[in-house]
Amino acid sequence: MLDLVIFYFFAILAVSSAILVVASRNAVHSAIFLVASLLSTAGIFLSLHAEFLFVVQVILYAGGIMVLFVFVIMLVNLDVALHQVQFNRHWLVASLLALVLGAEVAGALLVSRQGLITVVPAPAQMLEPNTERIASTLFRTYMLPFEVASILLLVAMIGAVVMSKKKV
Amino acid sequence: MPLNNELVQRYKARFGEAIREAWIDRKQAILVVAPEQLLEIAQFSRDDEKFDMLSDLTAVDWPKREKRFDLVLILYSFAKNERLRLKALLGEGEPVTTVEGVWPTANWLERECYDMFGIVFAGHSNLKRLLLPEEWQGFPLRKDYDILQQDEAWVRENLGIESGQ
Amino acid sequence: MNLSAIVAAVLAWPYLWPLVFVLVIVLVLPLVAGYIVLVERKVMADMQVRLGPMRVGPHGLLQPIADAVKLLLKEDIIPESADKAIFWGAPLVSVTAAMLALAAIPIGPFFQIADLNIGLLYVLGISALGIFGIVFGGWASNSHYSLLGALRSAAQLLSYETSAGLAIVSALLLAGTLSMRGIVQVQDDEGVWLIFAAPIGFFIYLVASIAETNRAPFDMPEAESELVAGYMTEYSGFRWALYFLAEYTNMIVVSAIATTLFLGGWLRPFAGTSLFNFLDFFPPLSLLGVAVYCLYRAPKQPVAVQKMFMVGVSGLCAVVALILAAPLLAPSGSFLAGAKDGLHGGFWFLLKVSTYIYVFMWLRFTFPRYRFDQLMRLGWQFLVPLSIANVMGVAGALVLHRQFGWGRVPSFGLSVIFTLAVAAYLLTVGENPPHTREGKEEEIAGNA
Amino acid sequence: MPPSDIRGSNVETTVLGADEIILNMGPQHPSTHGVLRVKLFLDGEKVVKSECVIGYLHRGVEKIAEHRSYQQFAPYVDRMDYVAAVSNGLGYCEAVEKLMGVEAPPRARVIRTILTEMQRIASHLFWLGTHALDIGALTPLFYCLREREEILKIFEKYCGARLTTHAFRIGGLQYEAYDELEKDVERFCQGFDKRVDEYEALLTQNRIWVGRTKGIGIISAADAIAMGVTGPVLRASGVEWDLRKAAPYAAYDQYKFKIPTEKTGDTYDRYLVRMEEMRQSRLICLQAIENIPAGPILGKVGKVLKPPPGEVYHAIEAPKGELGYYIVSDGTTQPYRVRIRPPSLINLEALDQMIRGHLVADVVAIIGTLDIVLGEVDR
Repeated sequence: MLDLVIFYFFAILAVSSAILVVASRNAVHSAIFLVASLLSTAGIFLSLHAEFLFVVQVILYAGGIMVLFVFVIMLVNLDVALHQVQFNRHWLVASLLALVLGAEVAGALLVSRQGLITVVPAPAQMLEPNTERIASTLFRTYMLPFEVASILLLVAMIGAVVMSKKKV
Repeated sequence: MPLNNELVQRYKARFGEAIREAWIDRKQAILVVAPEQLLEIAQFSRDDEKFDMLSDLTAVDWPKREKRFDLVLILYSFAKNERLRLKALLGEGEPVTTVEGVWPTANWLERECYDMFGIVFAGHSNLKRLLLPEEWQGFPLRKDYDILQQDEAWVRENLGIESGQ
Repeated sequence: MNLSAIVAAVLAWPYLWPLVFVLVIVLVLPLVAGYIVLVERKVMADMQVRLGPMRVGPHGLLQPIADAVKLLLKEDIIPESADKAIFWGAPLVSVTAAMLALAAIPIGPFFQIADLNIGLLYVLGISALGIFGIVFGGWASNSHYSLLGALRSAAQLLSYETSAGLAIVSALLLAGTLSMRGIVQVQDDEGVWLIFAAPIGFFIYLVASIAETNRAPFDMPEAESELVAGYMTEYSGFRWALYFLAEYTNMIVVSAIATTLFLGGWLRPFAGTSLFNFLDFFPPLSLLGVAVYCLYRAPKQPVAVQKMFMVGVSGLCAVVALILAAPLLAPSGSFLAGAKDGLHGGFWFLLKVSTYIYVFMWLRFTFPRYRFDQLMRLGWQFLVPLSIANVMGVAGALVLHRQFGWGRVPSFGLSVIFTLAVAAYLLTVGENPPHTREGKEEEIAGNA
Repeated sequence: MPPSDIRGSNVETTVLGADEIILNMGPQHPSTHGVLRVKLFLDGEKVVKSECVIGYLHRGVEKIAEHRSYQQFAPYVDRMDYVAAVSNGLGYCEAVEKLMGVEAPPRARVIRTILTEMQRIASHLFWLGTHALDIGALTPLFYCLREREEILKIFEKYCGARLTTHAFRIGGLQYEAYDELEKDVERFCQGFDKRVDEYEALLTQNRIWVGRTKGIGIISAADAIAMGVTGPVLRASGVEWDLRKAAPYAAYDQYKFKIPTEKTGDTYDRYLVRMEEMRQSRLICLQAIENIPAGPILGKVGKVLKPPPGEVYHAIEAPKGELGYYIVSDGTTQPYRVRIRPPSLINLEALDQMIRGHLVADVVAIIGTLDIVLGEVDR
């Protein structure tokens, strides 16, 4: 019961702030709603006993990436957006597409009602020390792809630094 | 007490008539020079006579004289540990060439002179008032400027009071 | 249902103690922050041959309360052109983030709101959210000073979080757990505080934590000779006080992290050695000392109210001393004797945290302020490489100790020497020459 | 919020193509040491050029002089460099003495020397405290003021005033030294050596202090001379020139002391020079109190001063640099013209050259290191 309440609380918060991200005119307000959305998602992770994911979500997305976002937004003059028409003439097409997508999701839910619940929740004791599990999965089972991915990220980072530098 | 030592000799040899007078007052040497040649004399003083520092540049107002201003340059030589005072007599509104190029410090000192006496320095890079507001009328250190006198119009306009006194 | 059953049910309720602790922290923390300010002013005054606050209460002991009342009664000015909602909420974000971080910190073996198995990461993540309070507050003020201060502050926080995180990693390698309680437990079992295994990690964390809390010599965001008061410029009254509270709570949080990770948390010095058991008498005796001193000073106070106040303080100290002494005097095996760890753990923990905060203050009154570019250079070009080297050194020491069976002293000594060598290299070779004027000649020529 | 104003130092401004920003520092600003206004033309956080706007404290001292008698004007000079009033008074009194052709008796000259050197220490202490405070070190200010207080107490005992002392009279001294003057000065000097060591322990080797001051605001010896810069600022650039040695006045020719110099002429060197100057001043005081000659304290000057017509320029080494008085007499009881050469004004003129290419944070440090007093700049 409590779990359900918590879930719906976070879910409604996440979805509504996600909508507000798109809908608000002020870029800084959008950023704030994005943070709220990310944090509510983190809350959902926590209610699923995925502590590590929760912390990663908070540290990386909310604490790291969003701060950089906010930095950029504050440094660049975005007042222009305040005076623009928010919904342009494509809104009809867009809403049609959204309707189609919604219908698809609803259909899938209805049709495969059984199939969706095949994922059995893991027993509570399995969930306890999941940080160690993630570590051992990453560093034992998938060591090579993990390292390759990190090297890729490093390359991208150095590339970004080099490109943003005026003179090399 | 007139002065005619080697230093004055050298100046006279170089500039002749432009060195109008030389005397010594309380053991301090004073040369009166022609204002039109002031720049050359300043250059010579710095380069050949090693008066490499301009201690001060100021003026004295003698309103009863034909040429009312004394422009006074107080020079100092580090090499010789000596001071020399150059004087140039200027009439009202008579411009004098700036010595800013010789001693950069003259920039502000000449501005102050302009500010207080209204002496115009030709060729000065930024001849604005230094201490008083730029719009101020009148030159306070002239003798005919009363000690209680102020630019009442400026005071009224900028300070919002009837009078500064 | 009778009374005892209700009591039993309440006592059995799992959220009881956490709720009590939450209440204690939320209620006591503002007071504590206020008194830290007082202590800071007193310490500053002492170092600067002055007296500090002396007017309100004996030796200014009631100053924080007067300050709080003043701040509460002050007008809450919101600038005309500010973004009102964000301006309102931003200080709350800062305070909430700082206070939430306290939830996972064990103040003694029993006094902990929640022992998360990812406790440390939680503390780091939540306290990092405090940046938003600063950035949004600075932006919402709609003032250049505030915005610049906020951006500087955020840039500084992000930069130093890197090295602080890496310093923490070195401690985590040694502890092998993310649970705050577990980390202290490891130090208890091993019989040595982690500061001795990774001293340089502790040093890096010390520097980084000062920078993270925006305190001198890294108090760039509020360098009053340049930016007035940084992101707080437009704030007044209670909202300003909230930022202040957040700042001091953050100080407590970083001190608590450092204490837990490196200084053995709630452990007594030489906790495992029975030879040093006499140290158990230190907590009650020291407080008794304070009580006696207050009593001795009481007659010298000029006003009767102050005399009574002094006696009250003395009595309070004596009562706490008695509580701390009770477990030692009670027969072993009794309930009271069992409470020893909890009571004394709290004492030792708070003592260590206070010492750490004292070091903060000491540094603040000793050093001049860094320039912003120097601060960034120190962070990225010295501390980050050094902390990476430190992690490598500690990892190497662990390999030597665990795989090759070296003793503790040689393996960790080697790692310290390695890290020190890296530090020396960074200081001598890697450091840029001091800020020089580039292109000075052309500029002057161009402007002449 | 215009984006051009809000860039950190690490952002390449030219890439963003922003224009020059003009930042107004002062006249109400905690680190301009008075009502100085500096217009900074910035490229990012870097200063491209600057312009000083001064005169907010102009009181027309030179004009007042023409309407007062020689003695009446003496207290006015105390109000120029109010941090070093004794030095101002000494310069003025000696200039008038030179104009009249009288000399102060030996006893007066020695006591003048002692008080002026104490004043130099006090002025440098005040400079050190505020300069350190500008750079963010809170504590030295209080230590410095503690010692300065001792000096001010000596002044107070001597002449009744602490700040604007008006300690000397034309022709000598107004007051006989009080009985314990030597003892007080000696007590101060004995302890002061260790105190300077203390300040140095706080700052000289401090990495942050060195980082904030070394290489900041360099002015070369040639530039300094061309700009007419004098005093500790000039000596820090490597010119060993001190009017106390170059043209001894008061009783300085009787005492041994060194002229501290440094080489690069940056903020750090100016700091070192002033610290050493305090030590040297202490030595001068110690030498002077050993043998204060007996005798009169006032030379042969009448009640009404009427210097013969003529003019004189007399300069002394004030704590800030060459403090000169150019006095023209027309033979009456009032000076015809008094021109004061204020060291602060002319040192301040070099500010523009010193801050070009530096960051805004350094401007604060450089203004502090020039040791200007706006009362003297504006007169």
